[in-house]
Amino acid sequence: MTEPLIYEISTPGRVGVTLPNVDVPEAGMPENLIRDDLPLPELAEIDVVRHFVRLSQLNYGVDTGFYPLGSCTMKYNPKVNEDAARLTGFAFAHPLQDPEASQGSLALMYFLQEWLKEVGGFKGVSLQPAAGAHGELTGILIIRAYHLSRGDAKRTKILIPDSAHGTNPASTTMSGLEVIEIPSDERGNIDLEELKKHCGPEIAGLMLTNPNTLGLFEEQVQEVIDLIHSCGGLVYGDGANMNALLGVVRPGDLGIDVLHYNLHKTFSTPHGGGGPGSGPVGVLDHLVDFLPGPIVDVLEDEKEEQPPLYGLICPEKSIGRVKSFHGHFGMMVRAYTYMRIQGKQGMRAIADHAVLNANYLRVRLRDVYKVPFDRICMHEFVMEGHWPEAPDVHALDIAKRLMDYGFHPPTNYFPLIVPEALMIEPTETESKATLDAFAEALLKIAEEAKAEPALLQEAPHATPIGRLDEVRAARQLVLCCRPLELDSAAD
Amino acid sequence: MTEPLIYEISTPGRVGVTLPNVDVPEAGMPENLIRDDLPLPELAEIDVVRHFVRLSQLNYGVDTGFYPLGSCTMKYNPKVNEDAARLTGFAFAHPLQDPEASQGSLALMYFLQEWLKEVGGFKGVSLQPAAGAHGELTGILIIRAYHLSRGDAKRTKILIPDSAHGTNPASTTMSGLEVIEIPSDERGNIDLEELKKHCGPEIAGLMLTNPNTLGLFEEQVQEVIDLIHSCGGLVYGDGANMNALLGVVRPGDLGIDVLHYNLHKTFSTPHGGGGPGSGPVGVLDHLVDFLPGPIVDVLEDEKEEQPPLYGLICPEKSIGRVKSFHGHFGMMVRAYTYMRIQGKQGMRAIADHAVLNANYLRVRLRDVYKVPFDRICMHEFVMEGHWPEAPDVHALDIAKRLMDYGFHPPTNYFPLIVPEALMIEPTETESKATLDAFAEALLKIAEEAKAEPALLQEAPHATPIGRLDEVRAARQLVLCCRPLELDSAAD
Amino acid sequence: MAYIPHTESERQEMLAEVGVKHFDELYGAIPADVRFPDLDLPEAASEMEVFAELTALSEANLDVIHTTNFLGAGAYHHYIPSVVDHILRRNEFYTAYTPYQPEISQGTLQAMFEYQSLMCQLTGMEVSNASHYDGATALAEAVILALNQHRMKRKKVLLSATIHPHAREVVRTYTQGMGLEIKGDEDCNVGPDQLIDLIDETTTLVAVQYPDFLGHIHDYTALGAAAQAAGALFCVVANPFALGMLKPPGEFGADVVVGDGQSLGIPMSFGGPSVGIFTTKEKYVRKMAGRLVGETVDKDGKRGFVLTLTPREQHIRRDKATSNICTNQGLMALASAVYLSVMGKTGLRKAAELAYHKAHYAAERIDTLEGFSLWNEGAFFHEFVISCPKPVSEINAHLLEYDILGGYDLGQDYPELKDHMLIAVTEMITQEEIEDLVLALEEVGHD
Amino acid sequence: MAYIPHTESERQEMLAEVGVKHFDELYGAIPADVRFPDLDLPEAASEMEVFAELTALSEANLDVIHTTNFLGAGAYHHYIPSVVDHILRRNEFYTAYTPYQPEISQGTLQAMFEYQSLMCQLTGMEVSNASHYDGATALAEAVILALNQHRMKRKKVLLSATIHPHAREVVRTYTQGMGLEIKGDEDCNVGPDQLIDLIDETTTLVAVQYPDFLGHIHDYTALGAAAQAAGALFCVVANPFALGMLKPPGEFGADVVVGDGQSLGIPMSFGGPSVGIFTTKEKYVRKMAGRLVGETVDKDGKRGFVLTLTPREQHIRRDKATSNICTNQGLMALASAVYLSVMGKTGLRKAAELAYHKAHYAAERIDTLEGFSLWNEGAFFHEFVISCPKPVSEINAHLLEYDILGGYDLGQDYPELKDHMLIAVTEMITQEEIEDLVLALEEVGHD
Ligand SMILES: Cc1ncc(COP(=O)(O)O)c(C=O)c1O
Ligand SMILES: Cc1ncc(COP(=O)(O)O)c(C=O)c1O
Repeated sequence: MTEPLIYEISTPGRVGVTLPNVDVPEAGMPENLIRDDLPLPELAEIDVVRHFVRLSQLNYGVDTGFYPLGSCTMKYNPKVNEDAARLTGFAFAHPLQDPEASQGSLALMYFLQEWLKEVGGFKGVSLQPAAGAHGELTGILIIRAYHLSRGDAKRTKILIPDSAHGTNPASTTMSGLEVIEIPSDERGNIDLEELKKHCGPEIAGLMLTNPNTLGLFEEQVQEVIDLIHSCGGLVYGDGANMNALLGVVRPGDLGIDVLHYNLHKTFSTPHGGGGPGSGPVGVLDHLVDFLPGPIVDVLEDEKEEQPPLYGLICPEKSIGRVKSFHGHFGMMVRAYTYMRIQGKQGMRAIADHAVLNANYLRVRLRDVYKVPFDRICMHEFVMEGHWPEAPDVHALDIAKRLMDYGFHPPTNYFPLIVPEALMIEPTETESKATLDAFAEALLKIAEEAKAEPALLQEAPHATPIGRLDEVRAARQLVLCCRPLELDSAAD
Repeated sequence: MTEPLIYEISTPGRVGVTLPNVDVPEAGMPENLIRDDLPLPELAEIDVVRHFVRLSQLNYGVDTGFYPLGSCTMKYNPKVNEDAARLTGFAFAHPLQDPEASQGSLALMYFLQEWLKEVGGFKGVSLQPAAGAHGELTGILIIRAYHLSRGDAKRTKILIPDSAHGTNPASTTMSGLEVIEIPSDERGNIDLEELKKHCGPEIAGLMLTNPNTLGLFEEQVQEVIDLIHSCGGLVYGDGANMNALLGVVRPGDLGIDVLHYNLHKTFSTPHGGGGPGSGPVGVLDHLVDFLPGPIVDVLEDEKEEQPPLYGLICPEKSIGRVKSFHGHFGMMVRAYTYMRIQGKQGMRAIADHAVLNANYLRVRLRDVYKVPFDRICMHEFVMEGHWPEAPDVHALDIAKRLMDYGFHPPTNYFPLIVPEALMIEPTETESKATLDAFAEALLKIAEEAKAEPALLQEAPHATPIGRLDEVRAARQLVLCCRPLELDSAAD
Repeated sequence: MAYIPHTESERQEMLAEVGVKHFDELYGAIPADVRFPDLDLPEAASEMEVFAELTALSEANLDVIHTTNFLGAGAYHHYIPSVVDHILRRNEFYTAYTPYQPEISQGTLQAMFEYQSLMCQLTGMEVSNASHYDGATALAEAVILALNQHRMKRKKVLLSATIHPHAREVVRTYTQGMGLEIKGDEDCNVGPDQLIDLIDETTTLVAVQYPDFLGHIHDYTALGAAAQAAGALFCVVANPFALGMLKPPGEFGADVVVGDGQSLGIPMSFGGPSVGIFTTKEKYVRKMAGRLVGETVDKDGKRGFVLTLTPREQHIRRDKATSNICTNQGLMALASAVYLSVMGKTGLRKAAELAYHKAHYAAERIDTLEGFSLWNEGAFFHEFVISCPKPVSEINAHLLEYDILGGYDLGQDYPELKDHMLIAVTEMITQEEIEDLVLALEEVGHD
Repeated sequence: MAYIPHTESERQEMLAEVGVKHFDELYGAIPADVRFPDLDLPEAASEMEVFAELTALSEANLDVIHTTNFLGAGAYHHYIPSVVDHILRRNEFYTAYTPYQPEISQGTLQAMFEYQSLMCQLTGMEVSNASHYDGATALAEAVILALNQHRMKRKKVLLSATIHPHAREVVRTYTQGMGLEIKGDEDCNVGPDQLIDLIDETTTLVAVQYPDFLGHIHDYTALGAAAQAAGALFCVVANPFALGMLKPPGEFGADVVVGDGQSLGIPMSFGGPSVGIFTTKEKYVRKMAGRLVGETVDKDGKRGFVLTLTPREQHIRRDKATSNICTNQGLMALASAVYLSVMGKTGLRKAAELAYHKAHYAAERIDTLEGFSLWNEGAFFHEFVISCPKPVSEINAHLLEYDILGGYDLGQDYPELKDHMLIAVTEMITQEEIEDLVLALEEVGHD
């Protein structure tokens, strides 16, 4: 059963909330600025609840089942995070209230900054960016500002490997710099020779995803970084894959100058069906002054019995704020809760089990699915969803068929450098039992692909709706429901 | 897909929570009193969440759709009720903490008592009973104690109409009194002549459900009550159907001596898949001293700026407590919230719309379904789920077929006095659109019954599981999973 | 009008369809003199206003989050893993009715089946019902089961004095019309051995609490055997949290185990709702009150769950039913099931052990204080009694100045225990908090 | 280890399957000298301990539930109907990723489609994206859209000074590498008419706020027409809550409407997350940044929803994308959709009117006080400026003694408005609270 649109269940005159009566004399209104119609739907509370409850049931989330979406780190979102973020003192604090009246929030942000610095090996962190891509833009702007501050205005190019996430080049363009793409070599690493060709005085920096989007740790990472540094460039780290590195290696120790974290991947804040995320940026010493402000600092040290006084400061040569207020504080609370529970011991354990799970699946599947770079991977790996014996079956078909087995499909067709890519990231929160069941399903599907390809091509069969016509959606654009013109489609 | 049992997804050694370490010296343990094995399942938090989320999706609730379960008043459960009950000061108050430190809870209980008295027309209310049946037992014990207190020891019989809910006779038996069943007349009222025959010095009282379980208001209610009173008996009101009477008539004004409310019906507290409920009991003046204690009272009156001081008292000749502590306080918070929002104006509106909705459905269906007592009903009505033209289709089949249309079935085979009963209670929170859709479905099903009876007999078709073998369940009793003997049924 | 979806035009249309002009006409059957009373209730208010009011009311209470709580006596502040409430908030669970229609109620049914299983495991018994109202009413139902088992021919019930006073009172309330002789709770010093002496061939049930109300844990094997030797049923009122480490009553040969499940993942909520546990032996299952979920298959052989043995219940058997219970504590049973699932084998034991060690440490520390002494002899679990140099209420008033919620004043229920305080220590208490309590008590001693 | 399900034996089995003996062997590719740093982080702790710590931290904050709040300036304490959070807590919504797989994401997709529809209705525009990070970044994206629309040939952006200072700053941060000329916000007294004078043929976008940062509501028809006459795009930064009663920017001919959705059912949460609204005309849809949900059908013709026009986005177009945005504010957009659905046509208007009337009452009352005067001339919505006899920080310190959270100190952003306070009054404020504020301010005046 499909669910009608909220406008289709609207009835003129129906009321969803009651509000208090006006308890002050009514003021006159500027008639020319008052709207006539307010074309919002009209529903009772019960209608709204049923509608969205039913809609939710058409969705698949981590709490419904395994969600091995590569590059997205769909780990379990601890329930206590949700409770913490909803504590009255957090959820109902005004961002502009006096810092002295906000010591709880500021202390939390301060510790989160400190912990992120510690796991990343950085000297400064700004919590302001709203998501990974936002962190990228912030980081590239920092790199740009750094060069400019040194009078080095000709550094306008950013090198980006071809395996990078699309946000990397897009962020670079937004920052006003120019993208140069670098190919990967046959082991999935950055092609060092190619890289060398480009190094020079116009290079502002390199954007490095490490582990890269093949799930592989750059084997010549030190050479790559040294190369960039030696030509005067800086290295940006795309920290989307930090889950593999916690307690294993600190990007700052590798010489990465600036990196964004994804609290909504590595630090367990929920993805929310597409956000909100949080993309703090960490930097080495020479970039601290360029961070977007405000940043939390200790204004007065702790004195016996007296806790320290926290306050907001703006770095000297800051690129400026990238967002209103202080960033996604609600996400910070969740990440803080998670890091505090995991603690020192937990960090390495997260990486270890994330890497173990990915390798376990790789090994279980590699005889049947081609794994183009088949060596020990980090937190994820990429395999090909295609066989010569089943030429009309594609990665997409496998993805859709997995739904019939009760699993969320892996990322597909990314990274672009692997044909028919299926990018699998199990995360550390999944048990062997789940991985085994998933592997069995994929092995079964591989058989089906050869024996009964239509089963895959017409998949999914067991979902609330079948394969959707994406071409039609883009051709006959219907992007919002216009309640008045609608003929009652509600049945 | 069926969900495995929690034991079937258990893995030895898996851990769901971490707990703090012991921070005190460990004490010795009495070895003979320490258990060897603790055969609980072993799961990670993620397993537990997924398991119960998936289970929940196999359920139908008011928040999923229309739930016209007669006699159960499945009205919408306002979400704010849930928030209120979870406020820290309520959810984390200890029942035995000093009343002076519990003024918030006591004030709430006090007002709830007052409001229930007001809508019921009673002089005293005890909030202690846990559910409707518990209220019945309480009420009958009060009636018994009343007679005994007057030295009237021979009143050992309770009259109960044949249309009464099964809890009425069961509660009576539990109280140590004896049940005499009274038939209904051809208009669905208590048969007055029969009643008269039984009145006498052995009668402790009558249990009256009004509106009765046919959804009809007793047309001779005053005669019935007078009759009982005149023979020295008392009248117990089963208030399960109070929803129809709010602001319309107060049972106490009719002369009903004692009545239980169902907060989980009339006052919108959720049914929770079978509880918890709350069944406060209201009484007229002469019974106030017999109520179970403790009851909240004002110990010191309000003085300028000072709120009144509330405390707990125990009525003089109390039958004794029927439950630990003060009853289901969490349910009281929800009911208070609801009554406070509805207020004076809301009460009558609830009854009006509940009655309107029932009559609307009755009128829409009566040409196709036989309504044996077809006159203006109160909040619900009973029709027959059977046609001579479709002799092999029964009420149960109609009920099951309704599931395929996305509705929860009505109560069936109750009250017992109507053959193939379908008892429909829409409640006031349902809109005309929902009622119309439901009526359409029932009319469609009536056609199907005649044209294609198997469609009904094999229904439901669209549910997670088909019709279940209840006979087998009762014959081959499997009432708990014995993890050790289980052969892995998890697939 | 809150929660009523009707628009004015729908109202008119529907009234017309029903054949009346005005709501008033729907109520012709109601005596005119009492129709449409003018209710003295507050004016209707918005959710916004009411929630603010309720927030203020709730904050007029002391709560155990903002105090250090040593009060137990039947309601305990244990840790509730966050997941529990997240599951209870699933709309499909909490807005459903009793699962009369199994095809669309498998969620509730399977969860209840799991609850039953978990309760059997925890108590060491064979069958469990799907819950009673609370521990006290479950005990009353155990008495009724025994009476029925003996066809009302045995009328003596032995209740240990160290069963929770509320539970004993509820048994008396429930059975006031049955002509029973209830004995054994005259003096809190009557131990299991003395109870044995009271058993005779008119005894229908012997009930004790474990750990008992004063914290003690006893080996009830001999008592159970003596009861059964006399043909009586043996019932243990257990704290299920303690069963995380203690020998289950099943191993004492209990015929019935009852208890209050509040300590399994349910907030105290000023006393309710909680859940009443009731487990027994298979041979009593048809005499047992309350709902039961059983396993079966659907028409395609798929496993599923249904309410079973319903003929015992009131809606079929009416006055012959084993009990009148209908609505039970479904959602709270679910809470316990989620709690036990996530705590699991090691978690529950560890939590119980934490409480045990901390309680013993606290007892030992307090016992060294001048004027205070540990009253308990023998083993106890996480509650213990201290004799105090002053009335308990005075001491508690003092403790409250330090945001400490002191123990229960036993003099209320046991005159022989005047100036004795029952202290509960759960896994939520830290050593530091124990030291704070000790310091504060020390001050009282010195006053 | 929290949230890691592996048992020791599974760990060993899996390591063996992978062909290594120990975790360390998995990291051969990592430079040995920096491998396995010893992290200086707190010890792991239990949920129980950490939640207690967080509760204490949260209570070290002042919150608007326990104070009377007149602070706005871009973040507002509005009523959030209880249903909103109940829906956000649905696990299937909040634990899902961006709906790349439509067959199992119809919940998110349809809700986003509804969000888009609601935003179009509210702002009076033709298309909406599925959200930006917040109002400030949405404005920056509007600038980029305009730049792209003019193929980077026009480089002048006019920002009214009464756009939120944070939003103006974010535009400058975003565009620092683009060589723009950003003008118009030098002085808060530059009104719409003066802005018209600044428009020329190099102007790519003209942006104003509505109601503006100082509370004013202006008719922007003439400004919009002037901008468009010069070939520039006209952008309105709107408070969507105010659009419950105010003429929608679409009626001023806006090309783009952006705004922060926090006022639509999202708690302030110390500043985030909220949701950035972005609506525009159909003709700009291919230039618009961010995700878009469109309607389509499945293979059986059943209606369904998918992400559409994805080629605009970074994962396809990479450096040619309209923006880099990937993760957006999905769940917060859902919150707004639920909020608007339950507030509905009449509810939102009524709430907006309540705020309007209360704000005007408060302004009038304060204006009568000695030393204080209402600075605004002309119409305002629910915020207004008062000139004060003392520094705003001093006044606020005084108000806090009465648990009143005073207004925003405008001197921070506008030197010309030293000792001016921006006061916000929402529907949450009662007359009584306004009187309390007036009394407290009066005292300040008399000091
Ligand atoms: C490797 C990589 N980089 C960057 C991003 C962008 O992060 P966000 O979606 O939080 O903007 C992603 C997100 O999928 C990613 O996988
Ligand atoms: C008429 C009637 N009386 C009594 C009861 C018993 O109420 P409870 O289930 O709360 O014990 C019910 C419950 O369905 C009922 O419908």
